[in-house]
Amino acid sequence: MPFIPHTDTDIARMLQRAGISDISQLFDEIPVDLKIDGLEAIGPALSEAEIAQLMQQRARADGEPLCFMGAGAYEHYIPAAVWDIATRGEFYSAYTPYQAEASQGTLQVIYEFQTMIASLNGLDVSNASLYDGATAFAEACLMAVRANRKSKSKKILVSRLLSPVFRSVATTILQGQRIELVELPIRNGQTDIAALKNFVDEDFAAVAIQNPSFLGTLEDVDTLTDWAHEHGALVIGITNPMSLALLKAPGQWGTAGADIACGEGQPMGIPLSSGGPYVGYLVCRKAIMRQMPGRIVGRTVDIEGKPGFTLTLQAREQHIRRSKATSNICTNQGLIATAATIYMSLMGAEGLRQVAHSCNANTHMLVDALCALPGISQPFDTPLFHEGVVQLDRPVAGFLMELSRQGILGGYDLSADYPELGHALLVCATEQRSAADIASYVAAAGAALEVAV
Amino acid sequence: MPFIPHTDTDIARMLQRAGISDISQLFDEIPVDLKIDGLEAIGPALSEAEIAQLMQQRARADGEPLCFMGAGAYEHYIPAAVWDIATRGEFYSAYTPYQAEASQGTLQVIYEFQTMIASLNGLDVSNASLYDGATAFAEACLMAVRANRKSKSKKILVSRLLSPVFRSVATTILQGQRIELVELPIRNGQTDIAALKNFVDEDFAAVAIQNPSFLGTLEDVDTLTDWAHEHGALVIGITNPMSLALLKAPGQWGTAGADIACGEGQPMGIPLSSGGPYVGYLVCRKAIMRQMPGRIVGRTVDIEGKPGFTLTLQAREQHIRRSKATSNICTNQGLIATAATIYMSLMGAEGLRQVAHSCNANTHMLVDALCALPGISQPFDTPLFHEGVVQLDRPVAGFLMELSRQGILGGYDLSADYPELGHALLVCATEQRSAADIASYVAAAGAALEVAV
Amino acid sequence: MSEPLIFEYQSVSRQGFVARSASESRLPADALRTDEPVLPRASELEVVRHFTRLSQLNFSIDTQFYPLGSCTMKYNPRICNRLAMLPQFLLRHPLGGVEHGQGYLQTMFELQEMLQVVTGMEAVSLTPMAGAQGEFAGVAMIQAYHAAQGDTERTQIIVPDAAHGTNPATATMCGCDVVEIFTGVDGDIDLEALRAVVGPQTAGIMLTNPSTLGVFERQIQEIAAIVHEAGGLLYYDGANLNAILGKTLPGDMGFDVIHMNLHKTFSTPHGGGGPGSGAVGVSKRLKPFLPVPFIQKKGDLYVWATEESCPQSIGRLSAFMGNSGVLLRAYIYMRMLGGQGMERVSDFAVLNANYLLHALQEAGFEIAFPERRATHEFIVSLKKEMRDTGVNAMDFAKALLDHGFHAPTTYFPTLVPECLLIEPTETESQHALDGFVAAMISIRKQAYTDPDKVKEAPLTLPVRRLDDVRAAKQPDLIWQPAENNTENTTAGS
Amino acid sequence: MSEPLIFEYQSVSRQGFVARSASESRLPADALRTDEPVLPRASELEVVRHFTRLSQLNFSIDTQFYPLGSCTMKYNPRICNRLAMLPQFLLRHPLGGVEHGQGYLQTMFELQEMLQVVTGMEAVSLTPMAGAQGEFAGVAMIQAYHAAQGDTERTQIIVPDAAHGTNPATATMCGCDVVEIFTGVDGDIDLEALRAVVGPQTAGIMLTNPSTLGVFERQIQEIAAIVHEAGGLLYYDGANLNAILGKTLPGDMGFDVIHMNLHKTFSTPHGGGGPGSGAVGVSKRLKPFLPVPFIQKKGDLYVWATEESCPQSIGRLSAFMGNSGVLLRAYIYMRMLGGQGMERVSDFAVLNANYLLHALQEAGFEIAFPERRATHEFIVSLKKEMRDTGVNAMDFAKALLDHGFHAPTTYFPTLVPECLLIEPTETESQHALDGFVAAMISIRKQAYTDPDKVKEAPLTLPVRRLDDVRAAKQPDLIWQPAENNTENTTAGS
Ligand SMILES: Cc1ncc(COP(=O)(O)O)c(C=O)c1O
Ligand SMILES: Cc1ncc(COP(=O)(O)O)c(C=O)c1O
Repeated sequence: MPFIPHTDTDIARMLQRAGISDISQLFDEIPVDLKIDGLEAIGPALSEAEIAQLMQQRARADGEPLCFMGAGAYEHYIPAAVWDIATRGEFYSAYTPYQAEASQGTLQVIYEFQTMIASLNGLDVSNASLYDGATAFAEACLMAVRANRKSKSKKILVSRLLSPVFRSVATTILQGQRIELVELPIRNGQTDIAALKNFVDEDFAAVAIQNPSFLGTLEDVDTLTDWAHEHGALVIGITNPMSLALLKAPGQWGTAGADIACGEGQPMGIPLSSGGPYVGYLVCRKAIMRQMPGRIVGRTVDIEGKPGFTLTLQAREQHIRRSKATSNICTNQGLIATAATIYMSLMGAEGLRQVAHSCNANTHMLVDALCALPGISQPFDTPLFHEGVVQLDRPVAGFLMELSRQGILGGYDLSADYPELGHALLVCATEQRSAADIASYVAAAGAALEVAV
Repeated sequence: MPFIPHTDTDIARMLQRAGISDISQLFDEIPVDLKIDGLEAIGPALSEAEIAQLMQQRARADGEPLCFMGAGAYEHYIPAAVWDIATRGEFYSAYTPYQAEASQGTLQVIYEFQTMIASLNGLDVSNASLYDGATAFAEACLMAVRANRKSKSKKILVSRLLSPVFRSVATTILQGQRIELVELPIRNGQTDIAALKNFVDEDFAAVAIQNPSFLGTLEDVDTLTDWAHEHGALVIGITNPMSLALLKAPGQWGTAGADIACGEGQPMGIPLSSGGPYVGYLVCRKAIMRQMPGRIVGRTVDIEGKPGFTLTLQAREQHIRRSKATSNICTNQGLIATAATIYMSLMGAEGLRQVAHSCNANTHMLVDALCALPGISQPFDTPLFHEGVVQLDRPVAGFLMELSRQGILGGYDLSADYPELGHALLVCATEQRSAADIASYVAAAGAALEVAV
Repeated sequence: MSEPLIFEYQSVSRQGFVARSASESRLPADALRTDEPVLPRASELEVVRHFTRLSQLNFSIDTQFYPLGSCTMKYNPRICNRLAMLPQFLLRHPLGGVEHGQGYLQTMFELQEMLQVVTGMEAVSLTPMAGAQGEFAGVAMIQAYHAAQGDTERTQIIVPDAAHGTNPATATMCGCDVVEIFTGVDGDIDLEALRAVVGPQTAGIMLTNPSTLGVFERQIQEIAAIVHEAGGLLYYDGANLNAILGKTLPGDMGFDVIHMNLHKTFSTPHGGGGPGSGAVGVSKRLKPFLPVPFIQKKGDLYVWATEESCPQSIGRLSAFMGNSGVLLRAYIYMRMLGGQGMERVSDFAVLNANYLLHALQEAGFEIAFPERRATHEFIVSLKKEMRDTGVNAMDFAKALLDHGFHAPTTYFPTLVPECLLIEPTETESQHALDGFVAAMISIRKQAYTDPDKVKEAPLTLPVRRLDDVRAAKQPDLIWQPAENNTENTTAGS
Repeated sequence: MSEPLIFEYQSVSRQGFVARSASESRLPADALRTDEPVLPRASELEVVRHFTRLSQLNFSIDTQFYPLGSCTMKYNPRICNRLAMLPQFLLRHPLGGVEHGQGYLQTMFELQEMLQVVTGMEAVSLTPMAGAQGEFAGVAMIQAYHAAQGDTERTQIIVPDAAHGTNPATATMCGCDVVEIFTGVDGDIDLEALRAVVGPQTAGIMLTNPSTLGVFERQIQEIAAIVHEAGGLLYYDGANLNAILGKTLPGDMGFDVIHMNLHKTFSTPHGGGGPGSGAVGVSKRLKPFLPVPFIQKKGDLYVWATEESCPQSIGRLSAFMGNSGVLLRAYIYMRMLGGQGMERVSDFAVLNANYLLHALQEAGFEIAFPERRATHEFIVSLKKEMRDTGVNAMDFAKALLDHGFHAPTTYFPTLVPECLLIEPTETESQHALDGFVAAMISIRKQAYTDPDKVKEAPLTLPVRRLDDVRAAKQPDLIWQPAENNTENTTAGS
């Protein structure tokens, strides 16, 4: 058995000291009729060599298709240093930094994470991470309801262009507290500003805007932000940190800026890995920080006046406030935040800009080339950031299946979430896709379209 | 440019301080006609993402054949912890531990390495590593010539069953000092004990015996050792550390034991990686340790009496003794010794025994199954350790090529090194080869043999 | 040793990692940001050095004994990380479709099945991303169940005083009211108190068994009967599964829903605060409500179960399917243990706890529930030491750091004064436990001879005790550039 | 912090990693060992913890500035390690044949070609496993060349006094006699002295340029002429290539053979003592003697050149082809630099050295060759400080450790008294250099005010100064069990 250090001599000595003769006695407080006979159904132990062989087989079965899928998770290049360092035992196998003096490494990293994420979003305060972008949005809604002093509303006005899964997760999480998401319609690939007039008489705790939108389009964030503030609602900005290397930060939206921003930190050095672990972030203005859920690290001094870091503002948290906490979150995504911090440190502002530019250029190249094929067109020409929608002359599913046979992951089929867009497909080419990769896609797409519908 | 931190401001400040206006001035002592115009032929820089892609391509081009090749390098399972820890920056990016106080980590590891290697070989003292097994053998010969007080001979009597490349490397290295290897013939897969009588009147500095031999057979080490000692020669044992989990250690050979042992440490957690970096080891009796080449770590105390580790007996080394040193070796295989130490620590004696047993059983299974095929036979039935010779009814090269087409690395063709063995092939199945792997080999071999010669 | 902030470096950050030329942007000018975000300007070496040095400032399992009660800080096998990071796993897009994921999906399916076996539940969903989210899923399922029965008055969740903070917080987050009940002197729940609070308003009860007091709730069958009779359901907080693996099943105890902290029992790393996994298991009646997605087998193919096939599901809890990488690590670990290995986990987790309890008791420390068997953890109370010397549990905790041990959990559960909740786990040797006992004895000795010295601890760590009051009163939560650091923006070329 | 020896643990070592059942052994009983080798009995956690803790006791590039002269301790990019450890590279058997190695062989072939370009030599063999082995190959080739000419009297190798110890040691190992010549006051070689020693007995001269004095040998062309005219050949010790990459070529200077320390200039890790690579390059006339194997291209195929195709080769230097993994790392690094990146390496290595020299000089430290340009390294002499205060170069070195800097090389080259040979490398920032200067100033200040305190350094490291005399006089080179530790041999089951 691989992980238990006890020798027979140890066991004998320990049993004696514990005053018993047999390990099974240690379980004698379990009622007899609840005892079981072991876990044979789990099967025999595998050696390290055997499990390695098994997992390598499984991994190979998954293949390595050429990925043109974005839709909320992006294949960016991750420098080797990021995970080499993040998986060092001292980061990897530490617990939450409750004993600050023995956790200055993790605490300082998180303080640096908070700084970078807050600054990218142009706001004052960040927490130490939430589970993922979707739950961060749900927490942002809860926080907005708590924080909005002008409104008692439990409604959030949300653009239909906010990621469908973000809306779905928020619905799950908000239902207990009867908070409701009200949908703002779309038009021409953007949130329909004209439709705002239908909501002037309703009271909202917040208006939530994703920029770039789920479809990759840029929103009129200034108008939406100002409208919300005029109507007593807070503004929640949902962002992609990679885009913030180039785009205006939520803190700069409209006249006053958004109040809360959140998003998925995956693009910052986190592998796709089937959807997680990723890292959600939540940032806000200082005025409402005591409504923030989750852990927060602060800088302070020790008894000798030396700077140091510690978990702070814990009176918001479950382990202190229990049923009155701002959230039930406890374990967060510390290690992923650590990796993201290392990634952002390696890239710097200029590095992120280069990647963002390159992704953007690649996606434009792809969209342009696809739309040059007969049977593919562009449904709208709203400016986009690194994802784009194309429209097919046939159902998307079959087309994608055809590409998949050629080892290409062709993008996200929008027809279930946005039937109003017809046979619409969301494509994305990050900096990892070369011109040759894009050409392969276009060639495969051309071939797929030649098959009769 | 990826690895240079200087900003333009830094550069300006630094040039100013160095009293020059331009970096090129720093090279003004190089005669003008020696200056070159850069290194355009090297080509442009690749980004990390690009080099990653390139090397992945190259790696894939090499394939992953099923390996039944031993012949001095063995595919054993390496627990993940070994290289995870060995490549930690503090081990990976440290220099030779010249500043002992700032290198206790490396020094203690090496002390532990010395202990394990010396003990496996049943001798008193080990050095901190040599380049590889072959050069360790060459150094062992040099050392034996220096250490043998009874003999002034510059001849070493070496079994023809010692690895051909070990003999070839030693020949290269010993030629300058005119030390000569004299060959002991073989018989029935073992060193021919009867042939010793032809050498009774010759003077030898040492007799060198590899056990298990290059052909995997076990030698009569006791008789050979005693014969050597009776004739005033030292005994050099060449070992495979994995075999020493089971086999008698050189220190126990014959009546008095070998004087020096050396070998290739690769089986101790070091990947095959095209032949290196591996780790040579050299161990000896205490009486002759001052003839040892290479670094040695010793335990001592600091000025407060606390135990600590330091490089010691440095008066043997090139940086102190220059032209009178025991060897020119400086950089050794420190990191590989570190990995080997971690491997041996994880396995323990029992773990090594299990692996050794398993390899042995697998090779027997393979040899037996192959010899059951028509056209394959066993040239001798000398007991073997984890490698074995089979004889074909046709040239080995064509047979191996056939297997290679089926993704099998079928073993080492002995016909060039040992023409006297006919169409002989050396095969090896380590613990990494399953029964199914072995069956694939046998099936492929059967098919290959059906092709007419 | 201390390390400047990464922002204090002023070098050219690593450039040129994106060699593919980026053509001119088509982004409209008014969409662009005009300020420079506060990101580091450090070379690759500075980044590597900075974070390597920071890592060395941490205690961790890989460097110290870490007996943090309720946290199950056991060895995280390196192979689990290695295999979970195989390139195909890392590169798999979450929306990649089942044709590019049979290896992954089969693994997840088998993990669901193994978790059913170890808990005795009917079905498992892996999607919750930590224990607290598993709790959320559980309470939401309990609510959905009552709602499906048309039973709309059940708004109360009963929670023992010893419960982990996430339990009451979760109930509130779900919109329930929390009703607290107290623990009896023997560490078991007071059945009378329970009977007094159950009723038609009872949605359910949240229990940990063994409880966070480190004892097994012996009357669990009676509790189940009381709650079920009242129409409520039972939630099992599975943080403490390490104590009962292969010994007993929450399903048999009568629980309707359970979450498991895979990052505890199944040894995925805690990463300085996460990620975790709070997979949930349910009894038959809650099966329709399981959060999506989970994995089903259709013929030879592993496929997703989603909202479409599970119309009564409480819905999604994460954008994709939770912390897949954590789930892979748990799967690998479980396969390496096998069934017998799992039994040995609880054998030795419990043996270590009981041995340590006895060793500390012999050394004169007060044990909170001396008449009970310890499970995988137990509580020491330093009430007497505090009264005699003024040295409290916090001081002991800090002094332990100076002895090279991470401190146990302090002041939780709150019902035991000056408590240390100690969980050694099965992967520690007797030698490590003996070292801990020796440190405790030595600290107590110093408490009686030189209490002020103990109150000064830690002395050997990167910082001394930190001013938490100042941290909260003058929050300094992000670094701000002292002045405008634009001087160095251009790179040496 | 200190850490027991791994042998002092007494646990069950990790078992069960070889689940495949081993059938009964067919080994004859008298071949078996009867004693138990002294190997650790530690659990996997104990092993991980032990070596992780040990690693933390080291200084390294990844954690400290490490200006060790003549060692070129620059940043080792993590990606080089990652890619060199791709599974196919690790699994490739050295005898695997060219059909299972085209990727690897192409890479090695291109590395040979790149090394030809950067040195200006005609051909390269990658097989030597470190600088010293490259030197061996070089001198052996020089001998083979003379022998092939029938010129059997050339037994002398000329070596300057500033040479690295491996140079004279190598010459001896090759069976040559070493003739030492002295350095002139300006750091260049004394040409008259050279002329005086060359003759028909001269096999060759071994030079480093820039020399280990940190200055460029300006008369290299005259030296080449003198030696060549005398019938000798010139050997270039390429340890200092970092100073001249893209600026000048050893081939143009007139060298016949060169070794390169890829583990210095090309940034493969030094691993606490190795592995390295001492690839050798040769001029046309030495080409036939290159050590085998090396790689040739035949049509589209990359193949080995071996003894068969190179009958005049000096032979093999390693069982296979040297330290392939190191070579892969060097190749990756070189491709990431590209031609321009290589020029920048020497630009900034030399800029850093000259800046540091001037900063230390301004601070009042004595520079060994103040009239000369520093190359990538330079020498400070602490003669004055030693005379005034008794604090010597060794004391400065130890005190630097307390300031968080690795010490420069001390007492080498031996011709400068109380010297520090300082090589900052190009990957360090101005900030790091300034920190080093500040530390030097502060140590000197303490030397003048409280010299005994400096002599006590280091105070903050895991150990204080060690008793080297005792280490050598009472050698304790392996651990021995105090008594028979058989008590714990059986595993808990
Ligand atoms: C008893 C108990 N319940 C629940 C939790 C919450 O789990 P998580 O931190 O994964 O959200 C914890 C862990 O801290 C716990 O110990
Ligand atoms: C100038 C010089 N020559 C030769 C060597 C020897 O190289 P290696 O240590 O790789 O054998 C070194 C390195 O120590 C050196 O600095």
